[in-house]
Amino acid sequence: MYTDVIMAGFGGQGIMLIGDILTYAAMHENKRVTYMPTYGVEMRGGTANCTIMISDEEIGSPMTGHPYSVIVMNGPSLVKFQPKVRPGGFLLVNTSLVEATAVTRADIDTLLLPANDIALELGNGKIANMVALGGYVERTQVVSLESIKKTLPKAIAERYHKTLPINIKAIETGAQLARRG
Amino acid sequence: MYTDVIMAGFGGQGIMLIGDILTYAAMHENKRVTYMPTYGVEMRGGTANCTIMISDEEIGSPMTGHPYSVIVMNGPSLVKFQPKVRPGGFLLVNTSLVEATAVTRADIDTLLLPANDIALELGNGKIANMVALGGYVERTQVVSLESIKKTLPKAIAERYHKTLPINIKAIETGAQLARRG
Amino acid sequence: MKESQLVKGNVALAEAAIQAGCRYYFGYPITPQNDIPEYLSEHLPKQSGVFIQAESEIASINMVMGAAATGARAMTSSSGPGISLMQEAMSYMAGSEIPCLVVNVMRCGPGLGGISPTQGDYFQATRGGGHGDYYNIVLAPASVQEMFDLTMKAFDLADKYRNPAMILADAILGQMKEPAILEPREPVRTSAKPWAITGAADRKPQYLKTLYLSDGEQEAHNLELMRKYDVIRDKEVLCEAKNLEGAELLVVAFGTASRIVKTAMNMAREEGIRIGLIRPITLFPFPSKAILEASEQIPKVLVVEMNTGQMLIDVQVSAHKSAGIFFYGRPGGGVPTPEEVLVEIKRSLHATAGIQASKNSVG
Amino acid sequence: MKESQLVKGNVALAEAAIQAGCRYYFGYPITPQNDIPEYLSEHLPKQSGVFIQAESEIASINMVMGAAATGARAMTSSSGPGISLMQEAMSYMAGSEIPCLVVNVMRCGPGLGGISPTQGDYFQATRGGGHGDYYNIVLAPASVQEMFDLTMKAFDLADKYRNPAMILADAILGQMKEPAILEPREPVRTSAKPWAITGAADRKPQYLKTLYLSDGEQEAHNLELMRKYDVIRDKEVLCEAKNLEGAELLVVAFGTASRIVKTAMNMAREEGIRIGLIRPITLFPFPSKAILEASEQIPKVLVVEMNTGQMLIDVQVSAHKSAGIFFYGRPGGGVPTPEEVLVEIKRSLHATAGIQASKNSVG
Amino acid sequence: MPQQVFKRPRTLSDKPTHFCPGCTHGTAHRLVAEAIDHFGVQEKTIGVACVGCAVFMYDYFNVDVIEAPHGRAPAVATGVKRARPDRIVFTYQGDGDLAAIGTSEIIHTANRGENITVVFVNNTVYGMTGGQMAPTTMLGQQTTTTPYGRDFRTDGYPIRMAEMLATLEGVAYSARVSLHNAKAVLNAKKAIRKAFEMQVNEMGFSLVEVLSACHTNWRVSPLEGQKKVEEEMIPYFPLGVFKERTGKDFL
Amino acid sequence: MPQQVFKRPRTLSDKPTHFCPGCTHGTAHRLVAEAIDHFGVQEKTIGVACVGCAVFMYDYFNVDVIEAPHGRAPAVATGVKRARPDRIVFTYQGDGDLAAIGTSEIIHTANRGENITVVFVNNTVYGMTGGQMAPTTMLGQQTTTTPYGRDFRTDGYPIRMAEMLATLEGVAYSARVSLHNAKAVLNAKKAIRKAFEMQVNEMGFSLVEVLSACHTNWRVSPLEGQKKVEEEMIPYFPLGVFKERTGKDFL
Amino acid sequence: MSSVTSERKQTEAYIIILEERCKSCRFCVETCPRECIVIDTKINAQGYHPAKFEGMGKCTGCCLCAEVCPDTAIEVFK
Amino acid sequence: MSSVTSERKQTEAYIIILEERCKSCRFCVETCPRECIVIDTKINAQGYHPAKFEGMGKCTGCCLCAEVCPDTAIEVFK
Ligand SMILES: Cc1ncc(C[n+]2csc(CCOP(=O)(O)OP(=O)(O)O)c2C)c(N)n1
Ligand SMILES: Cc1ncc(C[n+]2csc(CCOP(=O)(O)OP(=O)(O)O)c2C)c(N)n1
Ligand code: SF4
Ligand code: SF4
Ligand code: SF4
Ligand code: SF4
Ligand code: SF4
Ligand code: SF4
Ligand SMILES: [Mg+2]
Ligand SMILES: [Mg+2]
Repeated sequence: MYTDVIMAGFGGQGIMLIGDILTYAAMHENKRVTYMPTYGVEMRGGTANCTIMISDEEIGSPMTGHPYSVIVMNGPSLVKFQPKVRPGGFLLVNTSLVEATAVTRADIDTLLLPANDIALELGNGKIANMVALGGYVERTQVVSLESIKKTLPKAIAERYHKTLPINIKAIETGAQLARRG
Repeated sequence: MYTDVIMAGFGGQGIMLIGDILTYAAMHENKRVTYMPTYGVEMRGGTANCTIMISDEEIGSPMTGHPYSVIVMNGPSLVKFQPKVRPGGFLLVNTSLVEATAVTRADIDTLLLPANDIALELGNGKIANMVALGGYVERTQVVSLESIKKTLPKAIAERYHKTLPINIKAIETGAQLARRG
Repeated sequence: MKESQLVKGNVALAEAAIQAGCRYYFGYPITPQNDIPEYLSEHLPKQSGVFIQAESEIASINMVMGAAATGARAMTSSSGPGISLMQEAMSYMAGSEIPCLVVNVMRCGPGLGGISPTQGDYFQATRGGGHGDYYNIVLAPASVQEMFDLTMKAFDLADKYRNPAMILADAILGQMKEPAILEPREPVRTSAKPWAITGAADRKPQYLKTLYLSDGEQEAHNLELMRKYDVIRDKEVLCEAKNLEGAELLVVAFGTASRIVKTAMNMAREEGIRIGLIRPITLFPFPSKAILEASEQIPKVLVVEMNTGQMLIDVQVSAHKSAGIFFYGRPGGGVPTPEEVLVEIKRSLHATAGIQASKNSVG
Repeated sequence: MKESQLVKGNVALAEAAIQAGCRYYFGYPITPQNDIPEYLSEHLPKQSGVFIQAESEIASINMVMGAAATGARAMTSSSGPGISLMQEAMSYMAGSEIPCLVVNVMRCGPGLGGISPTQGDYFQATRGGGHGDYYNIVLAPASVQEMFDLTMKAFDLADKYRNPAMILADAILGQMKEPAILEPREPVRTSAKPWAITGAADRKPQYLKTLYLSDGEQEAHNLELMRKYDVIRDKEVLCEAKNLEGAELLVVAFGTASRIVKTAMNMAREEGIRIGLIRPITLFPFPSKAILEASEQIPKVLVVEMNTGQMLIDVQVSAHKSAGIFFYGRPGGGVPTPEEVLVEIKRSLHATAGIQASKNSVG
Repeated sequence: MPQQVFKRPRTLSDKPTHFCPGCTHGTAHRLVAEAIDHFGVQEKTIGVACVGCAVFMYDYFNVDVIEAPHGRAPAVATGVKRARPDRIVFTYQGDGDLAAIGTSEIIHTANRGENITVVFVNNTVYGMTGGQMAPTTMLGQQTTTTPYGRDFRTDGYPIRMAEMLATLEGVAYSARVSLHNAKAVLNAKKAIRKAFEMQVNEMGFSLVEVLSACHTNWRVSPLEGQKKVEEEMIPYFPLGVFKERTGKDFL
Repeated sequence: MPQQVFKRPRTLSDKPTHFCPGCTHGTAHRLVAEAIDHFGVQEKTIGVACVGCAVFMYDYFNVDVIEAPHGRAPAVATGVKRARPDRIVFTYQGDGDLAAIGTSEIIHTANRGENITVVFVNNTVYGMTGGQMAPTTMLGQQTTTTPYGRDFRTDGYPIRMAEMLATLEGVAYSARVSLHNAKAVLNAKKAIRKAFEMQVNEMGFSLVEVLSACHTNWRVSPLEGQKKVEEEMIPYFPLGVFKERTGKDFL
Repeated sequence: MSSVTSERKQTEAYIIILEERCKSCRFCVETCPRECIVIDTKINAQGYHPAKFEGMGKCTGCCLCAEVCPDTAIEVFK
Repeated sequence: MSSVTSERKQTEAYIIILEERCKSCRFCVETCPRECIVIDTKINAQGYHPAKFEGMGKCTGCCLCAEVCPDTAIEVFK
């Protein structure tokens, strides 16, 4: 078993956090993992993204030009990453910030989620990332939702643990919509 | 034709100057020449020396560990250079500042000149170097005394040209003593 | 044994320094290694250690020199431009035989360059870098675990040989998170340092210096250093050899490039192509012997680097005369993909033996 | 034609700079090259030029960068420790393609070292020196006349390729006096510099920079630089070849070492031994082809350097596979004597072909 | 018909900046561009970019620009100005750039009285690299490398560069301004203009230290950042003119 | 029976120095050794040698010594002192070393208030390398790189380091003394002792600038050199104490 | 240009906010003495809620908003 | 140690000049208030004419000569 995913959006959208959560969940399922974030000036003003690889065997390159999956949280990220998804791969797009019409690849599985709107509905605009994570995990089944929930406290700093319930809620909502979508 | 000479003494004894003079004289006689002085911190407090090579052909290395001739103007220089003179070579020692008994090489030609004393006799303690130069040129015949005198004005800065006569006098005296010696 | 943790390469390295007994860090911020000073500024004070953010890289490395001269383990970390600024002092430390650790999480050059992963500082790291005849001990990790392990090793080697050691990493290794066990593999060696400058109580005053002005002194010193480097070459080579048996092609790659090669090797295996890998872990000393021996058996060698061909020359000099040597490199933050490497593997296999070193750089 | 003058190497170099149209000198004192700033501080003002003694080598090279960025010919000079401090900025200049001249009158290292003649900075000079993938154009004079001639040449090459050029000399070449003709061999080329930063009148604003952050930009830039270096390698190699015809042994040596070799060659000739010499005049680009061709004919190659073996590796990679390669070097200001070189010549001739590279260093 | 009374200065390009929202680097850029416009010297101005958040100067100023290595802008500017004394040369540097790694270059450039203008943006941190301590970080201030707050015993004291440089003979003008509100901006505008005027009149080295918020790294909102500048920075870094040469009395 | 009332301090080795005749580096060395003797700290003193005529410090002081790269002695001393705060650490630097290439290091070391002592010998030239201009060269002074005399328009102004450093918070003691006659030497002795006392009492950074002749490079006799110090240097570089911390008021 | 008077009379002055440049720092909002500026609910392409001019008739053209705008997103007309 | 009095009485004080250390700078000669020191005509091994004490009975042991000697070539006894 091997898969990878690139998650991308504005700095501040919590991209790195959902990357971390996925990585912990995969570790929990005894997979080998690598997690590669963007860093440095790239983060300022521009987009932030991270690449996660999950495998049963030793992982070679921790970066890829042809990801199996991509989560796109804003417009610039769609421009950058839509063309890179492997044929047959998976693309999740946050249509709250991205024009759905810009999603043009027909050779891949796509999931359009208005993540910010959903988040706002759930009462916290900042958890759009969790909505997306839920959608991704549900659709790809790369790890179980159970593992995600179990390892969530590891990835989220302790002082924010009071937000765990709302985060779980968002993940579940994302997953639910993915099942429907 | 090829020869070389190392001239050595205290900084301030005018070693570099007589090296320059010899080099100019050799150039005047259409020889190839190189002139290599000591430099930098080596000059401070310690001894100063220079190496001159004179040849009819292209000169390779401008330094030598086995000089044909050495002019020694002070004690430390004798210690350093006496052992290096090539067998059959020539060693000129300023016995005004060096114990004559320290001159021990028997396999070379030696000339002992109390250069400072002679210079004082000539009325200028600073021209001991010229006395030594005269002795060296006379004994080795590497260039003619004529060439030395002719090129002297080139090597000595113009503002000192009034000292030319006394310098020439010192060179001649050295040469004379070398003839006798 | 400690549990395996998900940790950033830079953090694993910083934690290794603490566990290796390093209590003195002096550094100046630069991407992509800022996690190192940030981690240490938080954790060193808890260990009664000293963290100083110096006013520059030059000050940093000279503070390292001062602290290390007292016998303490000391380090700095930086990237390209900052490492260039440290060359004078690193030359001094090699000359006065003061051990230390310098970490270079490489960024692109020349100049300010980008911060993408790259390996363009191989020459600088392995050729001394500063002026004069000397070498750094250079270790090239290829995983977060090795960021930890080799950092501990680097302190040991530095002390053992009284020589600067360098970790040569890149942004992937620094920024990537992987599970790693942050615990020493072997107990930390702490050696007596009678040469240290600690104040002349109960012994004669002593000094550490690099100025040699009397006849032959400097040369004697240089030759002594050379003898030391020869011992290091003899005793301290580390490399990973993989699938050499029966391979048609030998790939040589270090650090991040070697990981990409591994992915490409798997892809090749699936196509029935047998590839061997030598991954130099020490870049100085270079695993010349391993490469010579492997290339006696394997007729073709492909060097893969994230630069325009720097380790290449060491492979050329090391490999058996009969081996055909090929090169694939991408400089300036261009990370070769496993697919590209596979193409080069095939190209090398099909090329006639005549080509000695073809620089194929895909833009 | 001007008369031949007895002149110090450093002075010949400084005078060449003036004659090459260089009007901007920025430098910091260091032995054994102080005659250069001293001469220029006296003579540049007479030419309406600018001489600034900077507060450091770092300031010097950055001032050079600024002046050269306006299209003017500019230079600095230094030695070992100072040159090490310039590596960051030299990397920037290579990256932003700003031509300049940097003179390194080498001193011993590592560290402060001695000031005797030595060649320990070959690696630093020829491998870029600073961080990242780049090269300096490196010229190695071997006489006072060449201190003059190659300095003029260096300015031309720097401008032609928009790249830093370096004169790599040593204390003998800098301090020695020899007769020399201080007159250009060819007319000084002055090229238009449309890239120069002069103020944006009558054109769009432009810039010189080295920071490349968007995808692939830095890599493309690096590859472009590499193509430039390939052109330089192709077109600008200079070397002196002597007595290759029928030689039993090929000696490769540059700068001062080559002069000592010449004396040894004469001594050998007197003993009936036929020695050929290749003296690289450009160290980058290296005369690989000349060495390959010569070593196809001459079965043995002896490399003589005043270091512990740095150019050696370039000869090893260049020479024909069948050639046996030997090395003789003295580091740290130990100047090999012609007699010693002769001994090594004989030793190489008698050695079995099996030895690839024996480092013989006589203390 | 209403006329446009405030517009982008010619010298400022219309490329959107990469600065964080509310980062007053943007304001400082504009004021510099206005000064250049004011003296009508755009076509003969050469900018020297530092390494820091302002490194992309070449994207934002419609003048020729050369990028200097971190901290070395004053030395690069010296080279430029010596080669082209008829040009207007300025550097734009951060506090890490000017007061840490570039200490030596700024002091000696000032001391030589180089006829250049330095715009020095003091935001108490290394903005570009993620908010590490700068020489101007306030005592007690938490940064990514002073997690327990800056402690003078380990980290030294915040340096007042404008004052220190004012003590050097070569300096014609040294002032500190701020950008925390409209009035401050208007004062800053005057000071920056004055600094360029000094250069235009060949009076020697001029410097304006501009207090600026880096709220991203201070981890506050842009407005809170402005408040911190006013309430915390200004008391330690007083605004004012520390030196102003009036005649060519330096000759 | 007469008793010996003046003798070589224990901390000064009896190796003859390489200094030129009449070079007051020798005197400064002795005064430092006397101060170390005075506080009885020879066995725990670590010297940091600079590059300059004083580079051979390890030959002359009976203490442990580490050689620093040119200009970097304060940084090296910082490393030493941080690792061994119980040791007495001093640097001994020339004006090229401290005020030119080492500007950044001295300023930031002073600013951090490192508890070390700096002996700074200002002889207005680069002695070791043959008399080139230093940052402290007097206006009009001829050196091997200012053959027409130092001109502030090209070369800047002589920098007064003791005064500039005194402006930094971290500095506990900053003074300028001279060695041009016996009285000056006795004053210098006091200042150097005071500087070490500051360190012994953990008061922070202390510096003594020592005016010194380099008659070799000034091309005058030793006695003329002393006169020049008195008549030309002191008027520009006034003697005195520019900062003296009295209590531990820095805490 | 007429000088700004303190009297609150109807003016013709107005500003134009270059929406795509705006990063929503609120400086203009806080600065405007006539409270002519608010933050919009919409999001621009950069992902920010841009400032919006709502001061027709109130605005004096004093330019203070423009002076404090770090992104030169405001043009003032009078 | 008795304190130095200004009265010119015979004293027992004297100095020893370590001849081989002396570099003939003349500082002691110029400094001695009692003119006890002269420069010798002989040359030492370093090549200098060393200073010579000629002040027996004059010397007060004031140490000024020693204080100014850059080469620590003077020992004072009193
Ligand atoms: C030699 C070198 N060291 C370090 C860096 C990394 N670096 C880039 S910008 C910067 C500091 C930026 O801070 P500042 O100068 O205050 O500017 P700001 O971003 O705060 O405006 C540093 C340390 C570098 N590029 N080069
Ligand atoms: C990096 C570097 N640059 C230059 C030098 C050459 N150098 C040696 S000593 C010195 C200056 C000496 O002057 P100063 O510090 O005033 O000491 P002094 O000899 O006058 O006592 C210089 C420039 C060096 N050793 N290292
Ligand atoms: S990091 Fe700070 S200085 Fe840099 S752009 Fe953002 S707010 Fe401005
Ligand atoms: S050169 Fe000057 S500083 Fe150096 S020892 Fe001689 S007189 Fe003293
Ligand atoms: S110009 Fe003045 S009144 Fe008009 S919106 Fe701007 S700040 Fe308000
Ligand atoms: S000041 Fe400018 S960037 Fe800030 S909210 Fe107003 S218009 Fe937008
Ligand atoms: S001790 Fe005083 S009186 Fe005696 S010789 Fe010395 S200076 Fe003269
Ligand atoms: S002061 Fe010292 S060195 Fe100078 S002459 Fe007197 S004894 Fe000699
Ligand atoms: Mg800043
Ligand atoms: Mg000095």
